[in-house]
Amino acid sequence: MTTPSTTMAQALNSALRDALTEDERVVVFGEDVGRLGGVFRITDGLTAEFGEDRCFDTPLAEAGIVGFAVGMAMGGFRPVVELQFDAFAYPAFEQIASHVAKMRNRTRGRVALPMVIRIPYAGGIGGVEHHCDSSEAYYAHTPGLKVVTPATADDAYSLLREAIEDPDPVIFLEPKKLYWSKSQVALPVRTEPFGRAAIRRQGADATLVAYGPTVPVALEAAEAAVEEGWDLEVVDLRTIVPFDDETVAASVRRTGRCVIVSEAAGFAGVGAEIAARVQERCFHSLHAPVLRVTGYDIPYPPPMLEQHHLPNVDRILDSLDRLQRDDRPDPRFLPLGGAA
Amino acid sequence: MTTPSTTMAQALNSALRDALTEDERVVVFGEDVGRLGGVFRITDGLTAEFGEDRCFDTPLAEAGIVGFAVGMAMGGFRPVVELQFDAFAYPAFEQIASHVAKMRNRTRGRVALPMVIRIPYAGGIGGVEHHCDSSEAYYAHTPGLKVVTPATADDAYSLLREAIEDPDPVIFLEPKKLYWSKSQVALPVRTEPFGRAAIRRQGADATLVAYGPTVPVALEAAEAAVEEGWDLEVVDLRTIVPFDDETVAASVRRTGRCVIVSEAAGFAGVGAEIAARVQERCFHSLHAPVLRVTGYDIPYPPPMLEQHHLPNVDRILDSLDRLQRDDRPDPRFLPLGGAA
Amino acid sequence: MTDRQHDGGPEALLPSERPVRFLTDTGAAVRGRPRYPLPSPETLRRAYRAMVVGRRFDAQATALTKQGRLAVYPSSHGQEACQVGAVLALQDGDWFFPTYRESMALVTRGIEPTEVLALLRGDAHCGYDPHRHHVAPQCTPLATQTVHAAGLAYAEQRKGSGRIALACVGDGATSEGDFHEALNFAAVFKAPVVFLVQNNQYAISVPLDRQTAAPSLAHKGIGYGIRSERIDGNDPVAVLAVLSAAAEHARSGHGPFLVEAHTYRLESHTNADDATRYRTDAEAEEWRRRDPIARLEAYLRRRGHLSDEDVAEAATAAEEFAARLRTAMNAAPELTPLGMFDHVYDVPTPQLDEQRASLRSELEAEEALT
Amino acid sequence: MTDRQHDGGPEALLPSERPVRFLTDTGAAVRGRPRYPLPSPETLRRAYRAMVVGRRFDAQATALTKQGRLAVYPSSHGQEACQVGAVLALQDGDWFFPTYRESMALVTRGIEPTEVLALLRGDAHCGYDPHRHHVAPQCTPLATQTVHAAGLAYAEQRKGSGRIALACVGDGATSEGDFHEALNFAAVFKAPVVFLVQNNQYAISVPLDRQTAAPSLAHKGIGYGIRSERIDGNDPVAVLAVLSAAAEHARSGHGPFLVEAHTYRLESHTNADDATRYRTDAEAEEWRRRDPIARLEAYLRRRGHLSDEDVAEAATAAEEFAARLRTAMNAAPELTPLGMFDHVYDVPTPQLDEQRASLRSELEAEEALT
Ligand SMILES: Cc1ncc(C[n+]2csc(CCOP(=O)(O)OP(=O)(O)O)c2C)c(N)n1
Ligand SMILES: Cc1ncc(C[n+]2csc(CCOP(=O)(O)OP(=O)(O)O)c2C)c(N)n1
Ligand SMILES: [Mg+2]
Ligand SMILES: [Mg+2]
Repeated sequence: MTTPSTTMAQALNSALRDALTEDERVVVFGEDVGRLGGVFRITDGLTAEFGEDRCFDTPLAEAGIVGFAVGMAMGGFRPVVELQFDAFAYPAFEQIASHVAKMRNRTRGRVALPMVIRIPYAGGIGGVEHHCDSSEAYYAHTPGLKVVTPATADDAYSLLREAIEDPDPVIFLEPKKLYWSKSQVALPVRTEPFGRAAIRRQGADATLVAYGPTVPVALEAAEAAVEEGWDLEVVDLRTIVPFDDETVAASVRRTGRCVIVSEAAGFAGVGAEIAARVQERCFHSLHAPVLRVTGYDIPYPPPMLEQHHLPNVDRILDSLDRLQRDDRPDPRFLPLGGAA
Repeated sequence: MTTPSTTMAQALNSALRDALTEDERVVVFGEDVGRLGGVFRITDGLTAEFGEDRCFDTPLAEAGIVGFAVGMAMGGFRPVVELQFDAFAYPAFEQIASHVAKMRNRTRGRVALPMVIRIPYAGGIGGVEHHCDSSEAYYAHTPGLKVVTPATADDAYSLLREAIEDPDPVIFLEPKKLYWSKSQVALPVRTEPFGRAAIRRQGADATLVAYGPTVPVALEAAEAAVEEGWDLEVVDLRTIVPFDDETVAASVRRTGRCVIVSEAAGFAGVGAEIAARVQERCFHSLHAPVLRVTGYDIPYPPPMLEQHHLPNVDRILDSLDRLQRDDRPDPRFLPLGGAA
Repeated sequence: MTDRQHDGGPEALLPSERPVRFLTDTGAAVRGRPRYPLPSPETLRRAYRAMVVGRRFDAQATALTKQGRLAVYPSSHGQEACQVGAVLALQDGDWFFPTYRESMALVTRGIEPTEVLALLRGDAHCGYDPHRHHVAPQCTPLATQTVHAAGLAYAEQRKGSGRIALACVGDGATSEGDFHEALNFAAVFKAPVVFLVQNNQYAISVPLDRQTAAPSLAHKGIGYGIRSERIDGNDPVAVLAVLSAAAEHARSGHGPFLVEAHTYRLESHTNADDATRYRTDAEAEEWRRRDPIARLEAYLRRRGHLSDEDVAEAATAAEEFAARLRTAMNAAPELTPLGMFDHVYDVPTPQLDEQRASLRSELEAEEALT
Repeated sequence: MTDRQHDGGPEALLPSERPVRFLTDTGAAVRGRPRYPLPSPETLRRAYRAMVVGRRFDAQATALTKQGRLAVYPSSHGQEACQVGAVLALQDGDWFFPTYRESMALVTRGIEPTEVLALLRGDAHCGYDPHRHHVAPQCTPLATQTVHAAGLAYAEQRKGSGRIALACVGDGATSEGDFHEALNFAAVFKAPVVFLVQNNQYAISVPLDRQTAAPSLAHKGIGYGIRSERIDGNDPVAVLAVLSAAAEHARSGHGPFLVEAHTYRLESHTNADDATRYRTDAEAEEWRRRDPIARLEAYLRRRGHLSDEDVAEAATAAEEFAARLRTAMNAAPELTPLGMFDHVYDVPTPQLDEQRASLRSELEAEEALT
């Protein structure tokens, strides 16, 4: 029995289909998600299969979509909405920050909002401006939201199913450039739950922490680094909120070094949070500062320049040079001093 | 000659008045800024003095206010708009993130947007929900915006004047709870320019980094810490973007320890960025991890509970205990090992 | 309900040429055949009593701010007809979406006044159980709740519950983009929702003519294909008649309905505001003459539907209500700082558990000291 | 301009009962006295030529996507009357606020096609100088630029420049909150701005009846106190007549004007879209019969305003335009990666200088390798 090859887009489509089948409270809506099946075809065929009542187009207004979902969730449905691109979620920011994130807390648990906001995000597909933003930090900084971003097809399926089943609102960030990446997955599949990072590659010398679109880049860099004598561990966060301190800290305590790889502008991004947490928790195990390889602090550049903006293998390898392996005794041959 | 006592609110009002007087391109608008003088009276008297054309009320719509300001700035004016409270800036988020922040870059310098978005922000005044958010991270993470927050009356005046004169858009965050704090200032005054942090108190044992509403708390904590044998330095960032790496890093290299004090929810906040930068730049000078004293990762609580949420002197003092002064030789009496 | 609504032509969506009123300023019946059915005397008597109690409640709440028992209070004094009419036009299971100004409506709905006032006292963001009362949390981000109302109404329609939603919004809030999106979603999905704009002439200090250049706020409906009406919002009979018709319109599958009620807030925006900065006493005086309670009392008395005893009973009930409120608000609310960490998520994250534990030790340390 | 606009009654703000048209589908003059002045033959001849060139430009741009010279192209084939009419209705100093679909309008305005296409080729966010052409950057976040147009028009009014602004927006984008806020700000401030809604029946795949339940999009105007009109957007005479009247209305201090033009995009949303998924060929065929170029040609020829030579000249000009574009787009654009750090701020922050330096060494290292 060979496992079929599945793209992340197909896995997401299956997750929606299976959720719609299993739970009649689930409704899918947004711009162009109906007949067209979404501009990325993630909702392809759902209207045909489940009818207009379960998967439908809305007027073109993102605050409206999210606010309408809030109302439907209060009324017992489980809305899964699509906002078409990262920057086109911004019109819904007030609804997300002031209502979606806060409803459970402000009603002391009486009004829950089980809803999923799917957002195709980040760059690398030659999109024009406003179509490539890495907006995860805005959501991750807003208490009350869960923030999820898959890097593999099986996680895409499993995390989306879990997001839909979750009693809390979930911002589900789909790395656009991974939509068409294929892997061998037999669906349905359930991977680890929210809040557990995955070690995608084991290594002893340094930990690369990545999530969503940068996971494959980090893995590629780890392979390339072998030649330079580095044995790198790669951690895929999977969920930014809740954050898996345990896995990340354990890895860095083991390796003594950490580089975070993330596409977003670095300043005050999620990468900063990871760096801050890692040094708080692993200070005495660290042989070098925690470094970040991120997008620059610039508006996302035009398509023809994006390759220069995005974290790539070379840039990750360069960061290893700054991990000061040489100006200190090689930690692999010494007991770690003062490890926490 | 005694210097008069001035509140931050008065200093801001004077800054607006002086800017309106000196530059006829300056216009002030927003909700209730006209006849009422703003809910915090920051624009008090401006309509009476300069007329409806220079300071006026708008319809109640924040995206409209910011977008209208974009158009007026394109047309040669220098709009200074007020968004009434932190969470009520969120409806304008798309305009801010997708246009205000990006216009200069996307037009390759051809369209500048000299405009100021004033936002009374943060808590500590017993405001109900949605009136107390610390929203600086959203802006600081968005390249193209300058993010400024004064902690003293003279800075309030000087930074606001500079913001209005600046060729770039400035998010000007006014710590509500400091509006009525008084100090001896002779206006007009010009303090240090954007991008320079101020050392508000010199000390040798550890650096407290604060900005806006937490600066007075940090100073109070530093005084209280004397009793416990700590000589603390207090850095006031003044501008979050541009960030003054030089002053902050120099301070931490000197003291070897750093605690960041900020009101916002900690996760992926500006405090995380500061921690990440400090450990990147001062790793070999650090005797303990960089710590953060921040708001919790919860929606801002109801007024009667806010005292438990906000960083306070005790919590800062507690953090000092975690700076491991005792499990290591006291750095004040030893040369710093491996200082960068 | 008039025939006009199903006439076909788009003009049928426009509001009446003049605000609908059943009563003159002094409570006489307006001449001419009314275009909406007259509410029953029983309903009007209920409305009278609720307005008397509501006004007393409101005055008491304002007094509580002066004693420091309430942090802030946005009064709806002057808007009693709308506050009470909006609630009485609904059935029990229907949903009500209030703003911060609807405290009077919420007590009319039967929610405990202390629960209603929790937000403004400062001990909780929302003191009542929205699902129990079918009342959304009082909403401060303007117009945002109108979209929720559209979504909830659509959900009820999908469930076939026969329930509708009514969303309150102020004149100022109609300028927000969310109001536009709410009207549009409601219309496109034919959601059974009534939008009630209480046009009290001001958004804090900003008068209506700075808010809109439209002939009326009710003229916005046609741009969404929504049937609209404008009413004298200080005429309790008109409020009840039109809102009942609007509710019936929504309930019977005709989609949303927009009502603009002309009214006036007699107090400042909240106790923290100073209305003398932006309007004259004379203006308020004029509106005081259109007092909804006096008008309804005169009307009902004239028709023999209200006796001296009824009036006295309402006054007594109002005093008792206020007294109970005073007592209840004298008790300090129970505060549980550690509760801040509850309900951020269904199950707290490990990080929240850490933070909770750290606050717990702080509190224990403090306790040990005292 | 008709008298109707200054009539007083709010209904004067409503659009005509049927979309204004001067030409039948085949280009005959419509009977009856037109309510807007007829554009001059000279203007119509200019429009004809610009549409012919514009359509050829558009076809060439679509072809360039197939050759990989353009990353993406949203065609305005079918919308030539609006694209050209909107620009010709303006004076030189007036401001134009386009969406991503207005490439044809921008070349009509005289901007170099390579500059127009920079966004879609992917070498720059905006290839032209907005201040030089008085054309805002092509805008993708829907409806956001309508607010800018209101602000800019108000700025021009304040400066007494006599200039106006015209903002383009699609049928779908009218659902966004920003559109509502733009109309309202424009009306309240009496800003001289014309809003042109090109209702091409679809927002990507979503048809108009999912977008609105209104009698027409032009019926939105009255809700803001804005004079509104709807037109046959494939009738170049109607487009020019009504937009010129609208511009004159704005310029002469009467405030904003809203025009809804009924038209159709004959291609998919962009070359990346597949319109067969959501609409039929038959529908497109019907619209092809209302071809704006053929209609105007027929009309002008019949009146003797257009000769065979004129038609041939336009065709030649169009071919030359396309040829020049092909050549220009064959040259690879000059790319300066380090330029990414320019213009984030007027003066780069120290952090950006650091980041720039680090990219510079990367690039130098790469160069050294090759
Ligand atoms: C999005 C948003 N912007 C601004 C505010 C601040 N604010 C609170 S009430 C108010 C005026 C509202 O006026 P209106 O809608 O007429 O309601 P009223 O208070 O008159 O009942 C303003 C500006 C807010 N609460 N929400
Ligand atoms: C705020 C925002 N949301 C979503 C999108 C994605 N999007 C691009 S074009 C489009 C459809 C626009 O339709 P319409 O306004 O009718 O203009 P048309 O493309 O038909 O000219 C959508 C949904 C966007 N660009 N901006
Ligand atoms: Mg009002
Ligand atoms: Mg369209």
